[in-house]
Amino acid sequence: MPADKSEQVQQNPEQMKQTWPDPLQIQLSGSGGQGLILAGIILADAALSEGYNAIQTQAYGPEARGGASRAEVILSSDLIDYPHVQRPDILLALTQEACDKYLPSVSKEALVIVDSLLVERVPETQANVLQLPIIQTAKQDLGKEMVANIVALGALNRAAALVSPEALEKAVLKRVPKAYADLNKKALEAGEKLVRL
Amino acid sequence: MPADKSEQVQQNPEQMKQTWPDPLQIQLSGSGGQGLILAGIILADAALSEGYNAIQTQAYGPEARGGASRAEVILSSDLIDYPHVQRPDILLALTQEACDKYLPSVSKEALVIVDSLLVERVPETQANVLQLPIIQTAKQDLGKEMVANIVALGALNRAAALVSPEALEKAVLKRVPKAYADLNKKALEAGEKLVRL
Amino acid sequence: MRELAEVRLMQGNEACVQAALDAGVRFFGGYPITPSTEIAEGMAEKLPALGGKFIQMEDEIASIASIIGASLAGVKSMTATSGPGFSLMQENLGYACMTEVPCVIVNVQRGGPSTGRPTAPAQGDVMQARWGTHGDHPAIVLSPWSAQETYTLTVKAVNLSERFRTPVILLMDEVVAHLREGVRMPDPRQLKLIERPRPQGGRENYRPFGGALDEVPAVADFGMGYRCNVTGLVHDDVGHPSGSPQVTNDLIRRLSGKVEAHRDEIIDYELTQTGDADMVIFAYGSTARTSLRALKLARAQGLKVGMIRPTTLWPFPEKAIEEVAERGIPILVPEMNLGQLVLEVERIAKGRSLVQPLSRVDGELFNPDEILEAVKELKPVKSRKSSKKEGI
Amino acid sequence: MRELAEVRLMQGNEACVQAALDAGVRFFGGYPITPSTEIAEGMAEKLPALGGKFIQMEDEIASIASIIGASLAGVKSMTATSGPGFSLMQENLGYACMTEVPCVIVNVQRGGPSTGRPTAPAQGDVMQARWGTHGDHPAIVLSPWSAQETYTLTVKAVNLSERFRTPVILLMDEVVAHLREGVRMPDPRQLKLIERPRPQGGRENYRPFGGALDEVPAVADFGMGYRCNVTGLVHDDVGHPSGSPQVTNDLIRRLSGKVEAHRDEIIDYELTQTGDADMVIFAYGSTARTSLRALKLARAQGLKVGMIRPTTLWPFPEKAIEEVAERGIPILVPEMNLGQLVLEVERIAKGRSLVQPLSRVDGELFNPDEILEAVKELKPVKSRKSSKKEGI
Amino acid sequence: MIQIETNKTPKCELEIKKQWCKGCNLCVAACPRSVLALDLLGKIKVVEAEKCIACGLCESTCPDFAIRVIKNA
Amino acid sequence: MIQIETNKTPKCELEIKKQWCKGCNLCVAACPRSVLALDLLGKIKVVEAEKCIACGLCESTCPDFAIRVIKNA
Amino acid sequence: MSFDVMDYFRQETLPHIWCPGCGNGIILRDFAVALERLNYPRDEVVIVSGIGCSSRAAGYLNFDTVHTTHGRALPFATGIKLANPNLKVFVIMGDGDSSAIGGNHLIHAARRNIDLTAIIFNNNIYGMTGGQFSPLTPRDKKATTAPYGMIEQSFDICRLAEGAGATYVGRATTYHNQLLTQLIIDGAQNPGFSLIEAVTHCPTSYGRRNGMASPSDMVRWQKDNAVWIDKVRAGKAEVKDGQFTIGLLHRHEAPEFTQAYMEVIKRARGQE
Amino acid sequence: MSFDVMDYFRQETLPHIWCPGCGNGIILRDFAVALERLNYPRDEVVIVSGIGCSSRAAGYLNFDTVHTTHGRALPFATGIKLANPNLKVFVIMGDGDSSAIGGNHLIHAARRNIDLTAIIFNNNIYGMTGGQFSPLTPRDKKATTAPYGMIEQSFDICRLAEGAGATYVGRATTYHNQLLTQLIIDGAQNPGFSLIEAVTHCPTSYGRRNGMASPSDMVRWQKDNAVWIDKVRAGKAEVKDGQFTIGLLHRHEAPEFTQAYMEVIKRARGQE
Ligand SMILES: Cc1ncc(C[n+]2csc(CCOP(=O)(O)OP(=O)(O)O)c2C)c(N)n1
Ligand SMILES: Cc1ncc(C[n+]2csc(CCOP(=O)(O)OP(=O)(O)O)c2C)c(N)n1
Ligand code: SF4
Ligand code: SF4
Ligand code: SF4
Ligand code: SF4
Ligand code: SF4
Ligand code: SF4
Ligand SMILES: [Mg+2]
Ligand SMILES: [Mg+2]
Repeated sequence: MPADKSEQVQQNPEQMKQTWPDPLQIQLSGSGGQGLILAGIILADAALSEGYNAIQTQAYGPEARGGASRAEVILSSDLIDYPHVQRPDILLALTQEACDKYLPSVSKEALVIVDSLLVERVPETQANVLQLPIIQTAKQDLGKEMVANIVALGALNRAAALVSPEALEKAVLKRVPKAYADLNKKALEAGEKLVRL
Repeated sequence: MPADKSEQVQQNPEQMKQTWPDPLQIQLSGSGGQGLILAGIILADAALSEGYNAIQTQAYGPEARGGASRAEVILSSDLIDYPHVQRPDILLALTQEACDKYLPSVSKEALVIVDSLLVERVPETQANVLQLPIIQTAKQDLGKEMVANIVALGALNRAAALVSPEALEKAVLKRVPKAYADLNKKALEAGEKLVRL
Repeated sequence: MRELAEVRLMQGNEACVQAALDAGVRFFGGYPITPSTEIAEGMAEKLPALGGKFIQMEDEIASIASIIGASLAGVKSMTATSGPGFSLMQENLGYACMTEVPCVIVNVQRGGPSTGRPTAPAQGDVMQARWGTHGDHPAIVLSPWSAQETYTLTVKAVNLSERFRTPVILLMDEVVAHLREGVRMPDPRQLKLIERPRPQGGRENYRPFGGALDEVPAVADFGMGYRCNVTGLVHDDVGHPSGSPQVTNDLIRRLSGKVEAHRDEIIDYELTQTGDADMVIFAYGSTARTSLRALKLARAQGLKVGMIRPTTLWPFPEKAIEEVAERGIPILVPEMNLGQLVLEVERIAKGRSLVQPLSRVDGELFNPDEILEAVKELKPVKSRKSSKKEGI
Repeated sequence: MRELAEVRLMQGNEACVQAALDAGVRFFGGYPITPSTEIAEGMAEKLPALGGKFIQMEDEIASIASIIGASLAGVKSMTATSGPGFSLMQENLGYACMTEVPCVIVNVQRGGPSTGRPTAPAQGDVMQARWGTHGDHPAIVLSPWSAQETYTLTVKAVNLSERFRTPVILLMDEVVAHLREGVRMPDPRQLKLIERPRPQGGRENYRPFGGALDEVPAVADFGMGYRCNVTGLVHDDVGHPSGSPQVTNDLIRRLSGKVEAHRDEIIDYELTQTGDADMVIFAYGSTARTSLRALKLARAQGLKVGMIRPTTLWPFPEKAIEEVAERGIPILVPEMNLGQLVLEVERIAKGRSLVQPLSRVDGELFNPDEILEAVKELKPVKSRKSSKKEGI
Repeated sequence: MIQIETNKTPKCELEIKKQWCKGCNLCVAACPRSVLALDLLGKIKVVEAEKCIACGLCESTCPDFAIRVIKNA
Repeated sequence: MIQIETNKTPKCELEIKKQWCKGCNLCVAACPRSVLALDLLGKIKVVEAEKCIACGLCESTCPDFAIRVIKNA
Repeated sequence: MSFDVMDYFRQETLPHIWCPGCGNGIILRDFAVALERLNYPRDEVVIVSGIGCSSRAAGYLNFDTVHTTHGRALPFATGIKLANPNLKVFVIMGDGDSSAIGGNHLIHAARRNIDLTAIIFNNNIYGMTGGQFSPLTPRDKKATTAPYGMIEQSFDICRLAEGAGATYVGRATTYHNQLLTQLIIDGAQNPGFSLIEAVTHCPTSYGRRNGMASPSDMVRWQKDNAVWIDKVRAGKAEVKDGQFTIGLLHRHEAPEFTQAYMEVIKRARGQE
Repeated sequence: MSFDVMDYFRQETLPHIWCPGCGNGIILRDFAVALERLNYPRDEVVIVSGIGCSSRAAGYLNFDTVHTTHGRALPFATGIKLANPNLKVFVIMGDGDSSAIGGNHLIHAARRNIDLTAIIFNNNIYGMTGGQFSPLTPRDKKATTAPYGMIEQSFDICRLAEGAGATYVGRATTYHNQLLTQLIIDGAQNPGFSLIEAVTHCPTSYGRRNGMASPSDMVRWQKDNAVWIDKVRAGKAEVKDGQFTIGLLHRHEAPEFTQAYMEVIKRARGQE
């Protein structure tokens, strides 16, 4: 019985954005409880729905319990072999600790988004850094710090032009409780608005 | 740390009786409860004390629980390699079943001792068969069927001239409860007397 | 009803659950352990709606016992665990081999030995999966490299267990278990599913443990009226305990023989650019993903590197090695262990080609560069002959 | 006080008991199982008079746990079991490897898999003894062929476990365990006994899990005041759990490294007439007894047969094979299993000489004639070179 | 084939399978009327059939299914 | 090194190890006098030291050993 | 004509492997009588056993039978019963099997109150392996692994099962075999976990070493030391040191596990 | 100045790995306080644990400590204690650790009445693996492996231990921590097997899923549902559905195992 060799999904291999390397390496970092894993899953899901291959990984175990949290997403128009991010092309950092830890490893042309409240000092870098009031927007404009992850996603997707806003919204709604659908839609929009291209 | 290679004991390798093949294969057979394993152990022990190498084996397990019982003893002046009896040079059979089962496999010049009460028919054989009233002696002369094994040992040792009567007696006394020492001594003697050479 | 050929973002563990359900598994008995727990959790959630049964047992010994029991009652059954639990299952795993009870055991490997590093990837249980229980026994062990393949191989594991009436081990690693990626879900109605051979005739001729040395005898479910005896003791063709040397010999040889005789049905591996290769990487599980990257990097540098990626670890894919060894091509065997399957590669290569182990035991994935470096250092043993067969 | 160099008629199991006591074992935790039970029974009878402790635990898992605990308290400890129990012990066996706790596990093999044939001889647990627990781990496995050697190797097992701070497995077979033969008992005062390395300095510099990759660090007994932490998780040199890749790598490599680096201290084998041999039998345990008979028969017929008899099965005595394989001499490997250690012989022979397995799995000993026949059918692979070294 | 020996008593038939009897003596001890005894080879035999009251104790106490008490209709 | 912050109250010193505080709020809920509160980053802080009665509940309820109540001699 | 117990056996497997005078055969017969009276469709009866002399009982019975691993009969039985709740599942275990290596499975099966009927052949010893003590060997008795006498407390397995949640618990002996038959019948009919302790005698590995030379001595000991629980409850008898009670010891009602699982299925299907 | 609990910890291992608000830290402190009051020579104290969040406690304590395998802490401890009866051996286990995979060892340690002091951190859930139900999860509660609610009966681990032979059994909570400290002290001084159940709270894997949003909610639940056994016995309180008793629940005298073994040694040496 030969195993089915059809590997990862390649629905639309031409669609990869020309501006980004392929595979595209994305790292979402911050602290536990900020919902970064979920953000990673949503992003991967949205990309999948647009015909990319996508892979999402994260740290597990006691290490994952303490302060730091990290989700990785890789997008590609081709089969994704090595599953880890080696050199992020896009980095989201929602805490100072995360920023300090991961910024040094980003690629030269990387897009880096940091929270303007929690990341007070951005280390010297050649990358393209956006400082956005993500937490504040979540807390003050939306009244729930909980949705900072979705705000961040909205901003990130707008800035990096990864997937269509519709696909992202669909992916968000698939993964959040129905009762919070509206809140999350708003969070996504608020995030998009933070980025003025 | 090299393992100690000194293998089985070879205290007196010249002493093997000339009349018997070396290694000498002995099979004690009958039914469970007749104490044949103990007889085998005693014989091996006695031989050991006289400088032979000796090995005793038996059947284990559920098979060993039912009717049949079998003990094997091999004596040699040399190292005993293969531990099982292939072709008995000496066979003791205390039941008809045992006699039927094992007689066909004895060597041509074998000495075969059967109980004259329980073994009614001795199959055709080239071997040298002694029919002795072992059970009867134990029961009637000694009052304990239990000591039939020791009676048999006495007879067998006398007939085959394996070890000195003293060595055998010492070995018997080492393995039977003190309270029965006298009874067993008598049994040994009674067994010896059964054999008129 | 799910859409045909739907694509879902899934963890390897989730893919395993869905595949098991699609393959007809309707009983899961398990005990939580990282990094396999999501499989139990998925089963607890999804089985009941299908009329299936989930039970969390008091430990792993009871878990495997429960699935063997359920399988005796005719239900396709599975458990999932990781190293410590897999070690505990060894006695009853041997029982399932001996009594020819189909079932699937998933072992999501983590860093060992002992409690080790519960959330770190490793491939340290490969030899245990072959030899962990006492006595001679058959072993079928499959190992996926992606979520998609976890789906495929889970279905295959269920099928092979039914086909050969023997436990099948799905040996995953933590990376494959936990990453999320797109899985194309086949239409379950089009999946080729296998059912264990069941008896046709009457009770009189029923020989649930009989047959030639390569045969898989038919077996009745408990309750079907065949009144079968099942025992882990050596038993004759109807299942009664036996101390006969002949019966013993025939049984022990048939248990392994029924699998060995059908190696070709079981063994599968993928060849990548081995046709023109000067050196070959032999890798499985998530290590093969890194190796594929290394292969691409090497090819980009003009190095003719190929890859053999077995999805069946046991029975060992000897032919795949034979072909390469015959050509004298050096083989790099990267493993997240101190060198386990490489021993078998060496055995088959018989000195005809260099076999180079590469070990990583620090709880991290290999990275592509270190495999690339290792490939570059390979030296062929003899002059190579060119291949007749062509890889991908 | 017993007589010097006294000779006693003893079962292998009895010799094991006496040797363990002579080697300083003062704790035995066990659970009865055929054909090892006499060891537990002997210990129950004899330990108390020596101030030692015997405990019958609720199962084999608890048995091995109890001896690891006792060893942590500084007492030389042992358990004994057979296949089913040995399978159950696998998890905690790995724990003892990981935590570097000296202890001896006796496995008297019986017919497997599963309950199998409890009183039939077999050699089916040889690979399990190497690979039975999950994750990479060291293994020292000794296998005697006689009651006398059971004595010697039991002492050696206790010594090696102390020397290397690792569990040592004494792998017996039912024949050796149950036969009775003469055992020459050495003067216990003249036995060379080894004690585990214990720390000399103060608590500050105490590194019970530290050292170079080939090093056996010193360990304090519980109660000595060193306040040690012991864990089956990956841990740093003082015993604290660690998720560091470096710490992980160093620990896992050192656990195996400390044994591998001292192979020569551990490995032992006996050569019989290999010097002029045209063919060689590689055999261990009671199979080697039959093989020796076959060798004698062959020599009597003018056939130049030699024998390699390893008493250390793991680490595998590679050199013994190397030497023969180099000369292209065919090797017959009779085993009471479907062919286990022969795989390792094949691996080392690297195709330089024919390696011929011979299996017996019917619960009976080989008989000398069948080995003789098999020897006669061996065909050398290449022209042989003559040997420089001389066997017995 | 297993041989069955039938012993008529006033109230029943005692069916005995000697081959299965292991001579444990339990039935002998259990029988309230001393109907049973062991023979020289240690197998069960009926010695005083006429005393039997068909109480069935021998049957229910025999661990080897060697006795069956079939009461007269 | 772990930093210890000492807060004097009328009846005791409250020693606080902010680095160990995980912001669980248990001490805040346990304190009968509302002496304690969480700061913006979710770490414990002393807000009304003068109210403290040195009952020790905060110390014994803190799962992270982040508070120690040293009563005045 | 009395019914023939042979109907229930696989006659080709007889005579059984047990020693002369071993009580296991008596329990086996009583069990067969209970099955006759229960009158279940024969193809719906499954008998599961562990490992030990007692556990060989399963193989002699002409039903779907499974002789599992030492101590593990209950989890196997749990899988069978949960997979197909129609089956009537009986579990045969020895005292060592059920209370030493299998103790955990016993308390968990009792806790789940799964509808299994467990029959413990309690001969106070490990028979199969030749006479080592079990957790049910009384204090001070001799065993091959207790040559100086048993120093551990022993379990009262009935009380243990009750404490763990079993809904039907009874005890009888090979002497009181009508009671035994009745308890098996009632236990089988209890919808939940039932445990019946059958006190039996092992002349080979226990009796001889503990002053009871013959099987009849051992049966007499049972007769003399078993005290009917009804009498104790009525204040008409007391349990002296070394004695034990027989009869229906405990019964209560509680949700049965496989039935409770049916509720889970309904909930999962949104039918509740 | 109050004594510094830090004296008892390996400070280099802190902060511990437990989640914010996890009750384990509270028990750990109470245990340290008990040790301070017991005032044993520190080098004679050994702490043994199994596997789980709770079992990580051993590693933080500055004694000879051993973090064993899941469920097996008691047999390891048994070996340590029997090998060297001078040592004071404490055993830390989770509810799953001690009652699921380790249930057998628990009842056997209790049966032997070996002088160990077991402290069960009962958070009613498998914390370490993320919230699967344990045998101590109450009926109808939610867990990741009981998404439709727990359908099995749960153990009362104190009653189980008592039934198996434990000579000292008590229960307290992380709210009632002075009681907890006292029970540990008394349990340690009991010459035999002592079990102390410490009811604790796991906000991460249990509370959130079962309607208790914060650690303080959980502590409040303990306060509201723990009923002092003394009051119950005095008829001054009753235990409502879902409530549980705290205090010293059971105590009796019986021979201790390692002491009994000393008698075996004497007998073997012919000194008796
Ligand atoms: C895992 C395992 N351990 C040990 C054994 C050996 N063994 C077989 S039966 C038995 C004990 C039997 O005692 P019990 O359960 O009381 O049954 P009995 O023979 O007395 O009826 C043991 C220890 C085994 N088969 N498997
Ligand atoms: C043999 C084995 N099975 C399973 C596991 C996984 N495991 C680790 S901790 C744990 C349960 C922990 O629950 P509990 O004992 O209640 O402790 P808690 O974490 O709640 O304190 C499990 C199942 C393991 N480590 N080993
Ligand atoms: S039926 Fe009763 S009286 Fe008749 S033989 Fe049997 S026991 Fe004796
Ligand atoms: S009870 Fe049965 S086996 Fe025993 S003596 Fe009577 S007939 Fe024979
Ligand atoms: S000691 Fe008491 S009053 Fe003071 S802060 Fe702590 S809890 Fe509040
Ligand atoms: S109880 Fe401790 S950890 Fe929790 S908030 Fe207060 S100080 Fe911080
Ligand atoms: S050993 Fe005991 S229990 Fe086993 S068959 Fe013999 S008498 Fe019966
Ligand atoms: S999971 Fe629960 S028990 Fe474990 S540390 Fe977190 S709160 Fe505590
Ligand atoms: Mg028993
Ligand atoms: Mg818990």
